[in-house]
Amino acid sequence: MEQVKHSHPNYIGIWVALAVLTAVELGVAFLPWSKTTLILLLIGLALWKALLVALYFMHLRFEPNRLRILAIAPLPLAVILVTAVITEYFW
Amino acid sequence: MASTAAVVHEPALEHAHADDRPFIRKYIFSTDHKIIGIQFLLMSLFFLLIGGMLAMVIRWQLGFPGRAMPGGGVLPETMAPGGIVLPEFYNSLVTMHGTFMVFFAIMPLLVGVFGNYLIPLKIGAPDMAFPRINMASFWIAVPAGLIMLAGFFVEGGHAAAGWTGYAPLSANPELTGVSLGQQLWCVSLIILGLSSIMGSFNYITTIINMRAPGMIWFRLPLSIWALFITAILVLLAMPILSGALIMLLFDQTLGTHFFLPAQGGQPLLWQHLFWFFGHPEVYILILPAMGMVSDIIANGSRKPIFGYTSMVLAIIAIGALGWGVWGHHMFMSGMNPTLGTGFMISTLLISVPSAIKTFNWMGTMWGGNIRFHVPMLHAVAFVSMFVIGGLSGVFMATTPVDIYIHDTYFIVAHLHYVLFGGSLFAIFAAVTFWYPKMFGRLMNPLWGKVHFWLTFIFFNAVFFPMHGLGAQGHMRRIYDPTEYEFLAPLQGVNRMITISAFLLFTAQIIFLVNFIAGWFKGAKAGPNPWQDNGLEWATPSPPPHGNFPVTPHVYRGPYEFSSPLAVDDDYLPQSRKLETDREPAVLPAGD
Amino acid sequence: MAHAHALTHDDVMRPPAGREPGSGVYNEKLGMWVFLGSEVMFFTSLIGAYIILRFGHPEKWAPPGEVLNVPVTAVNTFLLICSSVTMVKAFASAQDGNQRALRSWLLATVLIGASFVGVQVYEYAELVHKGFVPSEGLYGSTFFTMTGFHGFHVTVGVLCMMFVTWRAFQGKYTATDHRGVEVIGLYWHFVDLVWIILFTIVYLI
Amino acid sequence: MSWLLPPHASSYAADIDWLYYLILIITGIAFLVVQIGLVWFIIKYRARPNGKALYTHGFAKAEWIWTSVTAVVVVVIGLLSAGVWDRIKGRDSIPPGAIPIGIHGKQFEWHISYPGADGQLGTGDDLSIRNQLHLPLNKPVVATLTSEDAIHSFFIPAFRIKQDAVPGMTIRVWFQPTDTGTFELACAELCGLGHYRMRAVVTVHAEAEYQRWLDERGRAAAASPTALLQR
Ligand code: HEA
Ligand code: HEA
Ligand code: CUA
Ligand SMILES: [Cu+2]
Repeated sequence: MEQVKHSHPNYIGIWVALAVLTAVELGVAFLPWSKTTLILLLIGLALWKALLVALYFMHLRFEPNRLRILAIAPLPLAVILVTAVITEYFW
Repeated sequence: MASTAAVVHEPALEHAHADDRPFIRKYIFSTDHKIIGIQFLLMSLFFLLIGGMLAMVIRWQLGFPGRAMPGGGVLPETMAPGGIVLPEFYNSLVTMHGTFMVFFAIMPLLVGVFGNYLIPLKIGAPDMAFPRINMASFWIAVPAGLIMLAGFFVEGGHAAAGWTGYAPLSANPELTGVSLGQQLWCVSLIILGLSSIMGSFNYITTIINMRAPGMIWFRLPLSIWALFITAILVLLAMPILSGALIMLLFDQTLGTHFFLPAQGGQPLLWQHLFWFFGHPEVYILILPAMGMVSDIIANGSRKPIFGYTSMVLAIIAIGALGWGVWGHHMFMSGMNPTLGTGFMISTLLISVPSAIKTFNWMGTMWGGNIRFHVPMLHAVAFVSMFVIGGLSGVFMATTPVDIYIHDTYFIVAHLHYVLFGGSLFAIFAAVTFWYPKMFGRLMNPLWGKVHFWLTFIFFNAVFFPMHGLGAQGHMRRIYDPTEYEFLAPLQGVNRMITISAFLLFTAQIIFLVNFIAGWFKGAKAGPNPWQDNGLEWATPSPPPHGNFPVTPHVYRGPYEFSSPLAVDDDYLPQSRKLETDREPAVLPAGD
Repeated sequence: MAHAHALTHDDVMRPPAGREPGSGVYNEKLGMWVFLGSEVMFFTSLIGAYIILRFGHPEKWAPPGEVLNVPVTAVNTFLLICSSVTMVKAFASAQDGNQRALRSWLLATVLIGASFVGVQVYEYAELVHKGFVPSEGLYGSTFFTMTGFHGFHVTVGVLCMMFVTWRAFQGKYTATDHRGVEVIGLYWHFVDLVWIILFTIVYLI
Repeated sequence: MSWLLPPHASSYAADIDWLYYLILIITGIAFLVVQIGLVWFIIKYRARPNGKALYTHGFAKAEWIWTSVTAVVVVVIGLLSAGVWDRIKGRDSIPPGAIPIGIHGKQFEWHISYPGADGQLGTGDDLSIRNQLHLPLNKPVVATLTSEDAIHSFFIPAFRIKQDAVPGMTIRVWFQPTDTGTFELACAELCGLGHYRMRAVVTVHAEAEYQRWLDERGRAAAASPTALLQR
């Protein structure tokens, strides 16, 4: 297993960032802007948070590349499925 | 001590056999991958038999519509009063025939049995990475099967919306009169999905992390490559089905509206989800077959596999492309036609890796010194039959032609050529090939050949004419073809098919008897009856608990038949060290 | 070179005496990551169905905050984020071999996780009381299915976490071997990650 | 049973049949190559006493040949098909001026509506008949497919046309009969216990005769509006 002495990432900092981003989301969601803008903004914020969790809490940042590739491998499939079916509404 | 010779010395074997666990931990709730593999084998052969019996009832009705089935009188009034099959029972029959064959026979046979049995043995590991999860995966599959069987005996009969369970037929009980049966169908498949997922992440971890020293990726047997890619497909496809089934189950029980149009739900969404799972699923049902056939053909031809690297790449390509073609089942569904064109092209492209596989198998046989043992017969038949099924796939992939042949017997012919001619022939090959490893005894080769030839002949007699029926426009899933004038002239063919199907089924009894008799009476096999190179043959038959008395080291690829380096044999096991071989670098135990 | 000896059952459960370098991480961790791939696809089917259905009939969804209780859920979201940080703290303590800290952080995680489930049950009860049920059109169907299966995952996580905590109290995790803590942590953060997505697309959009 | 396709009776059926036979020839060649090859190898390379197999791991050149030939062949098949598909089902494929007909699937029958004097569907003067599809010769027809309950599939083998009717969706599909006579309309998608008998008769008339039939039926319907649906 790993060696004993570790320097840990700043977990509390990530926690604060997540909390702040959540607050921002709550603020944004009720702004009187166009629906599309809101959706794009909110999804952007959500992905940012998700990325923080994956990189630091799940320590993907510190893993070998092989594992990182494995972790994101299913995502293209999810995108393929949803985009293909959505085109249904554009014909 | 330092001996890494292929055949281990007898005293060590005696020791390795000493296994102190009580019977129930050894044979029932066993964590040994070999026992679990055999448990899966018995379970799925049972379901294969059930699926075959359902097929016989289907065939009776199609060959002799409206006539009382001999012996059908034992069936309850709600299914076949006086032995005459009812239309609603016919729909359940077709549904359950497809369901049992796909999910409870072929898939567990390929993935459950050979995934379990072969992976640790062939990569030189003592067991799976997670033996307990492995055990759970079998003991979860059993209740799934029992729930599926129970559906026949509930009020309203069993699921009757086809194995594809198209909504809204499956979602709204009023349309079929089946409510509980359809729910049990969902529940059973959700549970089975969990079992398959548990199995597959176990396989993936095992193959990545537990290979013996020297077993680098490009020395893996093709069967292991195929099982690896298959496990990835199972891992990523099964949960899509589970999610879809959960939504379907909620539509049936909680009154949700996912697939019911009245409140804006979308019937086509079910089809998209089902086939996004379903097409990878059919490759789940063929890739392991291809892998094992590759091993067997190389063995039978006594030649290295032709183009190993491109065989591996073809497996990967089939697995990858398989995610982008699901829409070819939906050309007539009202899906966006432009999308249809895209799916047509991607589907056609899958012919390319399939061609690589086909011609490389032929290339392997070319120039060989072919031994026609029973596994080899089945393996060659696999190539021949799979190609017929694959080529008929090209007709259906072509959108304009599919307009006409979609949902006709042309499809039925295709799917049986790939699933029976392909997967099942490969399973017969694999069972007969690894049977001596599993049970330490050989199946009778003479009866094996009789079984092979009868199966081969009657299989073609049953399913080849179905292409013709399809070309005449004969729809599938119809209870009584004589309702239509344009089908009436085809009734003679239907009857001929039915009679051949009965003979086909009868021929399978030979296999059943041979299988059981071999267990008790078969000739002792010895560790390596086929003179093969794989690691599993370097340990006794059946292998002891822990598989290898000494962790084997691997010095070469799995197909070094007729190598000039092997002086007096025409094979060179992966673990036999020659003077010129260097020791592989060993990772220390523990990490 | 390995010594030929009789294997007992326990030997079999141990990694082989030597092997090819694989993924570079130990089995349990690799297995969990692979399993999470499967979970991604499971949530893809539910969330994908939601996106597709909503695209088809956007008018069937109420604006944010009208039916669903956003303030309560926001608090709940915060709870889950907190539980993620306590979890990762537990992992860090395990790495440092600090048993006391490990136990307290794990306990905290269990408690916060359980309260998340509690709040969700309260939320459901209130919604049902208001007449918002799964059979309530596409909105109800997708809402309850997605959040329900997320809640189910949290519940399973809490149960497993209790088991890990129990083992931590027995002192089973050392600075050199704390696989259980790391593996359950991965699962836990994943469930948190899914909630981050769900919270946004279900409650705020 | 004939191995050829049955006679066809619609404008684009010939294109479909042509593609079918083209693929039959191409796959037929592939089929023969593989099967003859297998049989030949089985005989030629069967185990001989003291025989020795050739020790080779393959030839890249041979592999390139069969890979690229297959790739080219399937791409050509795809390109040829894409055009035909677009003409039959493409989004702009419906010929202008096609006669509209409403086809409503219902467990287990087809409700077929014809436009009244105004030539439009859904205007109140429509004529609805159960399980009888009457069509004029050589006129493009556009069918609007809907369904009441389960998914049904509108299939006229002689016209080589098939299209699912999905509840909640309205799907349009066109065809043009090129032969007079009667044909059968089948349901090709499992839709419940009566799926196998969800059959209708298609009658193609010469144009004048079609008008006469329509008028006659229209008058009868005006006299007794429900009689026709109940047959
Ligand atoms: C093991 C299972 C398996 C396999 C491997 C395949 C393989 C293929 N399948 Fe099949 N398929 C099924 C199982 C399988 N299928 C099932 C069960 C159904 C029905 C589901 C249902 O509705 O109930 C189905 C249905 C199905 C459809 C839907 C038909 C419809 O409902 O209208 C289509 C359409 O494109 C299709 C296409 C293909 C193609 C192109 C391949 C390709 O992968 C085949 C590729 C192989 C070859 C092409 C042969 C080898 C190549 C050569 C010898 C080179 C020369 C070739 C050329 C020049 C072309 N299949
Ligand atoms: C692998 C899959 C598989 C297999 C092997 C079979 C085997 C057979 N199938 Fe199957 N079939 C399907 C998969 C399969 N089928 C699917 C997916 C469908 C579509 C369902 C749907 O439309 O929803 C279908 C549909 C289908 C139809 C169309 C029904 C319709 O549309 O109305 C017909 C009709 O003839 C048919 C016939 C047969 C016959 C005669 C056999 C025979 O080959 C059966 C022969 C008997 C056996 C293979 C059993 C042998 C038993 C053993 C070897 C056990 C030995 C036991 C021990 C040693 C313990 N099948
Ligand atoms: Cu309507 Cu089948
Ligand atoms: Cu497919």
